[in-house]
Amino acid sequence: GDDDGSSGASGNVVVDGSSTVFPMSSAAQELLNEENPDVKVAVSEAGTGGGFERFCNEETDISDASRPIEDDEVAACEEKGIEYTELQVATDALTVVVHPDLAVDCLTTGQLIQLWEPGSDVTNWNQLDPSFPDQEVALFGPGTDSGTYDYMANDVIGSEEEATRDDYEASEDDNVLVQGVAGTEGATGYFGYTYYEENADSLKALAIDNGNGCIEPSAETAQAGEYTPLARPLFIYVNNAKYNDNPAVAAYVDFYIENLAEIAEVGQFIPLSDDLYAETQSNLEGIAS
Amino acid sequence: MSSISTAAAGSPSGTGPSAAPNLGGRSRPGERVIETVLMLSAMLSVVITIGILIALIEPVLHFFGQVPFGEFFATGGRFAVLPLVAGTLMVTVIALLVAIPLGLGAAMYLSEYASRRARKLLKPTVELLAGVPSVVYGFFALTFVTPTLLQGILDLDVNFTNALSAGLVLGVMIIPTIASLAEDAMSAVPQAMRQGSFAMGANRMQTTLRVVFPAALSGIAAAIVLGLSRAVGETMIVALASGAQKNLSADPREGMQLMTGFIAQTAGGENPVGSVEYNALFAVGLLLFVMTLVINIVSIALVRRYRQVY
Amino acid sequence: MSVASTTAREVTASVVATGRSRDRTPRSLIFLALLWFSLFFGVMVLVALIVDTAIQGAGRFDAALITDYSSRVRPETTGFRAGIIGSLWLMAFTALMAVPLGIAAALYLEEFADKDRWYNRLIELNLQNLAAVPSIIYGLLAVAVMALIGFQQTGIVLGGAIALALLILPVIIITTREAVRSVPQDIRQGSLALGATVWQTTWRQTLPSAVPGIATGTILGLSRAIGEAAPLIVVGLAGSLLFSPTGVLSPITALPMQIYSLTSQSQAELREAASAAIIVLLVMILGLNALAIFIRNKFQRSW
Amino acid sequence: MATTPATFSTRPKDPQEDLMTSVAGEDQGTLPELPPEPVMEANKLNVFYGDFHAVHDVDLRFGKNEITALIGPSGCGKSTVLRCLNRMNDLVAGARVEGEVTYHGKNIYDRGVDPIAVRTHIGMVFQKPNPFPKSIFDNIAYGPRVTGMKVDSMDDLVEQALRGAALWDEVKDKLKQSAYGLSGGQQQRLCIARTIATRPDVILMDEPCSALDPIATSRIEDLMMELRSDYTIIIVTHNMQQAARVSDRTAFFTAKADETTGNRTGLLVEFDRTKTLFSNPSDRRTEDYISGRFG
Amino acid sequence: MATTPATFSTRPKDPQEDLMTSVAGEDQGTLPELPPEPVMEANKLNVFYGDFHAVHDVDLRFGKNEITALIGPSGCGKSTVLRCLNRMNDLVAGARVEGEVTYHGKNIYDRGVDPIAVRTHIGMVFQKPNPFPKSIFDNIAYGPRVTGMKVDSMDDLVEQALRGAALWDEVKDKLKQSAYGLSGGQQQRLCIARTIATRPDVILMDEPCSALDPIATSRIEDLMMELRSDYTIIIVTHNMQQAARVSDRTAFFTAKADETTGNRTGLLVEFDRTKTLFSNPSDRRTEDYISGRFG
Ligand SMILES: Nc1ncnc2c1ncn2[C@@H]1O[C@H](COP(=O)(O)OP(=O)(O)OP(=O)(O)O)[C@@H](O)[C@H]1O
Ligand SMILES: Nc1ncnc2c1ncn2[C@@H]1O[C@H](COP(=O)(O)OP(=O)(O)OP(=O)(O)O)[C@@H](O)[C@H]1O
Ligand SMILES: [Mg+2]
Ligand SMILES: [Mg+2]
Ligand SMILES: O=P([O-])([O-])[O-]
Repeated sequence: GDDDGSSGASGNVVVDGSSTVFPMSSAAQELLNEENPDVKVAVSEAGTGGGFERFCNEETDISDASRPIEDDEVAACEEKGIEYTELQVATDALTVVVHPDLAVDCLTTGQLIQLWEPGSDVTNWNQLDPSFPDQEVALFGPGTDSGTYDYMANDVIGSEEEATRDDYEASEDDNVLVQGVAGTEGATGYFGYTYYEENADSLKALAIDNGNGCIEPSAETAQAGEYTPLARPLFIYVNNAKYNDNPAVAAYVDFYIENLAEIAEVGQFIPLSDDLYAETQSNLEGIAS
Repeated sequence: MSSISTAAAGSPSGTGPSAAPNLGGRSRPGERVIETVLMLSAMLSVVITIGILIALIEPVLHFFGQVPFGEFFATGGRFAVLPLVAGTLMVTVIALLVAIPLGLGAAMYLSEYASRRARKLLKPTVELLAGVPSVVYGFFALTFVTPTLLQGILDLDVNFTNALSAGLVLGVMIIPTIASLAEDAMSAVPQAMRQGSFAMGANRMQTTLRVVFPAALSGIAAAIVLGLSRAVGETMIVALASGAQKNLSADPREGMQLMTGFIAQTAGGENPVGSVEYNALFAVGLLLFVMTLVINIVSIALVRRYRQVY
Repeated sequence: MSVASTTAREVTASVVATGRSRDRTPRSLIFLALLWFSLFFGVMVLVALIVDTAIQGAGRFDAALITDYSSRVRPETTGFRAGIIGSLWLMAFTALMAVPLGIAAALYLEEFADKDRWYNRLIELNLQNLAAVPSIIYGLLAVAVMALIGFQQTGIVLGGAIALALLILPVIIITTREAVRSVPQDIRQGSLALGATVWQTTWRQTLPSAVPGIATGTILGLSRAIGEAAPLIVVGLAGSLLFSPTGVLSPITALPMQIYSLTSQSQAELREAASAAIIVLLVMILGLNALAIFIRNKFQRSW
Repeated sequence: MATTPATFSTRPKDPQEDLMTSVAGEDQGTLPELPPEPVMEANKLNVFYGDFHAVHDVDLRFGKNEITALIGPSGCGKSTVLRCLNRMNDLVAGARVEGEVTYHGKNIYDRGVDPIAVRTHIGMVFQKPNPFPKSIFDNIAYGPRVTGMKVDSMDDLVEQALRGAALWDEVKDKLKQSAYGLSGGQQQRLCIARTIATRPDVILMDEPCSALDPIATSRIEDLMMELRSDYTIIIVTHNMQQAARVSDRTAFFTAKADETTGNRTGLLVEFDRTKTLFSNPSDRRTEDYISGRFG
Repeated sequence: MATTPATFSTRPKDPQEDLMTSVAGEDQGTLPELPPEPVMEANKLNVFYGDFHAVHDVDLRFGKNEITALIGPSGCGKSTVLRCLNRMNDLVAGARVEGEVTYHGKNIYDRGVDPIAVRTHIGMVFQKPNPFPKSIFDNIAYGPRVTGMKVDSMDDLVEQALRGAALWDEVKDKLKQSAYGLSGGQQQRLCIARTIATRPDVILMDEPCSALDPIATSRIEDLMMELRSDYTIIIVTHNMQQAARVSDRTAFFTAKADETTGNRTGLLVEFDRTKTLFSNPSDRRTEDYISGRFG
């Protein structure tokens, strides 16, 4: 990352991928545009999978991702001879929320798994803990094909089927889940931290006890690595050759990483801890060589 | 009288050809070219279909290489399609129950009752409904139909996402397609037909129902099939309002995912391109294609059979 | 002759002046009421929808909404300039591709094709079927078409217009065919008997008479296209752009994509802007419909 | 043609008079000058299409059980007048009727009069055949069904009506087939059958035979003569022989061009007993017209 | 009606013969038995609509500068035969033509013959008026325009054609108005004018006068007589007087019902010089038909 490399550049940059990361990449686009309108950035949101498809087909310069690249995709990129670099840009804290009137404040990781694992028979809160109220559970969650669902299934529950239970009300739109949980007694659901933050007055976030006591979701706890296992990383993938050949791409990526904290804030994600930021910066320097 | 003879004198007299004129030979290259161009345009639709099939079949073969048929045509499981099919049928039937009577009613009013000026104003207003983006309808279903109408006014015990509200709103969305095209078909019925009916002492209702309606049946059927097709192929409303979870149920008050909802979710989602999960999209897409094909074959046969030519 | 037995009715003056119209029998009145309801149901829903949306977007009916590009830094003044201009570009190119092709195909099928040939029946079946293909599939197809004609970059004006044109082509063909079919046979015969060719007859008689129907079909198709987001996402159209297109190969975005994207955001300001943008989209559709009304009224005939 | 009016007047009138005596002539001699018991009357009838004054001040009386013919050159407003008699002009956009038309003494343009009831009593056959796109059977059964006529056997009624219109033999084996498979002439006879089937009181016919061959025409004419004993018939025709053969009274219309605008407004020239009108027209225009026929 | 054929035969034939001598009779005496120089011929013409055999084995010769009338009862296939003569039947779905129709010796159903070229030489006027939804002027100008006729002044051509169809005076001030505002009769005359405007060689007319009043009819008949010196005219008519007045030759068709199926197939009964056919028909069916006219 050279500070002066970005100012005079011009050209086109094409970004596609995760809709989760989209707010950040478009915030980067906007902030860069204020400084250098000659770098023309187009940011799309076809989803992490769709983004990698175009990325490995050389249609895009940068791919946003809410999960690390998978083996199939690695193979596809290799086939085209595309070399890329993974840069973590922020952290998202999946937040488990309940109806504000529900007298539950904290779940252990085990209880969370018991509630959501495939085939779970939990239908009443007091089945999780006799001290919990005698209240029917209403479950809300993202559809099976979102990054959030996959993270819950694979990284939290770690189930063999790579799935959660399936008798819940699903929506692709987190605002719908917010409304569902806020409007149904005994309801619970999970989604990105920012959706909780924006609706904190109508929802209650649960603290999660991963063996070290109940930890509330927050920027601090997530950055500090305390809010486990629900904090997940967000990435951008940069095509090395495009970075080196197209000054506009370099300008955009450099600007992105340089202003990462501000961009994460505008995109409403949790900025990286200093350690992770340093790692991202060094990865960026690796591209140029 | 004199005017006629003048006319005749000044008229083409003598220009009537006497020898055999050339009837053949006159090549009309323009005509041929135009016909060919028009034909190619018509063929384009076939090319599109072939393109779609090619695009679908390769991933589908991959899919069935990894997932057995039985697991696809099952009622439960990760790759089960039957819950999606059931959801699609349920929502489509609800939509048609809303749209056919309301659409045809509106068409009859516009074509047979409304004054010229009223029609000029009302028809475009109804057509405007077709232009409302389906995302908007989806939110309307979620934020108005389910909580206010179904749970509130009608006091139904429906889930937050449910097939009923998706079907109702979908029905509203296709009303204009049916109304507008059916109205066109009914206004095209010759005036002489109505006059004949009125002269027999029929009133407007009888004329509408017994003469105009059957005479326009072919156009009306086309309108309904087009509406049906749009309902089956609609994505956003159902993805939002009907939920994103497979659920094999006969209860429209529950949420259930539809084939198009599944396709949209998978296409926009997380799964790596080429994975089994991603290829399931194409398998569902192909099945949807086959289903609509069957609907259309049947409907065309019916239209052909009952069409009244005038 | 047997008719002698069909005797006339006994008539007095009172028979016609009963004071009760047969257009006002209970049944007729119920029927009329049902028709009214059918018509105004749709209109009522539309009004409810617009009012509901307008209320949600009430805070954002300002100039910035249409003159500014989108912004996350200042979500309360974010604008849809790129989407509005993009949608206008897309409509123009979509219409340019789909309307002539659609009319040409419809004219072939109605005026030239021998309807009993299996391949023409196949085309007919195929068309109706295409209308049912989910719009997202057309996105996938447009990507394939773009690759086929050699364009690496898919998120551009051309790619989006191809997707939308493919999507509305069947609608245009089907409605145009109905319009063409309703032109009376007498007119065609009169023209052909004067030595006009089939094409001359089509161009000078059938087509002008069918203009109102064709306009309806085209507008219905374009109204649908202008609200579509799903296929455009697949084609890779940008969700966020801070510049306007300059040609068919420029990157582009579309209003419904921006709306769809913003409605699922967490910030209330962005969702409010999305609601206001929906009204903008509806106004654009209204403009299209006004055009259709104009065309229809200018050319409407009865025979 | 320039020579023909002269030729005409020298020609013997016999065949025509022969016809009258043999067919319509039975009570022609005793026919009063005006219908004494008019079923329908038009008084100061004026019709406008938008700004265009199509028919001016027409007074007519249609006698019970009589056949009245309306004749005159094309565009003189015969069809327009006829359409006023059962309020079919209500359905023509822009048409406006002034003056009155009475039916059994009641002005059918009064408030409170149901045009539909008017039309069930005053049937109409049109100039261009307009069968419904239904089967032949259903075309006939339509009227009785919509007017709620009590019918013992619809089959019998359909057969009677078709026989009446001289169509039965040609269609008896294809009653269930579409009426559109018939030739123009057959279609028109079907329309006549359809009107007969509803048993109206008055039947209006707008050139009902213009698409029929002579045999069918003469059957229809016979039919009219038979129907006359029960019905009142008003017929527009271009065929003066037909008018002479079948009608008791004839009204002759013509169109007069407005000098400034050139608009041609229709007016009634002469209305009299058919015999008188044809043999001894009192108006010069009538005579010219009648003699012009045999140009 | 049962009594009428008898009545007829006792009636004097004079008026009819009178007509023939005065109008078409000029060369009737010298007319050869068959047209010596046929412009068109139909040989073993058979027409089918799907399975239905509409016309059976028709042989006809149409003489140059002659007017040939096709007469016969409704549904006997007159219109069908006429439509074969300029290949208009090509446009009827399911219609199939067998046999040959020659035009100046050339079979118009041969491969290599362009039906459009056929129709530019053989014009047609239809039974129901079918003006285009255009202005009156454009209706007339349409034919010359589409066939690429070289025209010095379209205005003059339109005026000539309208005068020829006896319509000029009525429409000269509204040439730019829609043809749909005209009355039925005016519309039909417009269609005739439209055909004349393209200056065809042969003109087919399918009951062109069935919607016209006597004055217009007789103008059209005069016009036909005048056109005859340059054109060949073939006319379908129900009006036997018209056939007698205008035509040189007459073909009488009738329909014969198949005993098993009841299908009525049209066939040619008699084809002769008009005078001979009317005064001395050689076939019983012709005589019955002609006499039935005056039933
Ligand atoms: N719907 C209409 N709108 C405007 N003008 C009309 C309409 N119908 C008829 N006219 C005009 O009114 C006049 C009388 O027409 P009408 O049809 O009554 O004449 P007609 O005597 O029946 O003629 P024809 O013998 O040709 O049928 C004509 O000049 C005609 O152009
Ligand atoms: N398009 C068609 N399809 C099927 N049958 C037809 C068609 N046109 C005519 N016919 C049938 O062919 C026969 C001959 O019809 P055509 O119209 O030639 O008779 P026409 O002698 O002209 O009768 P009219 O004097 O009533 O006009 C009739 O029985 C008719 O029903
Ligand atoms: Mg008339
Ligand atoms: Mg005919
Ligand atoms: O769009 P996502 O891949 O982050 O679900």
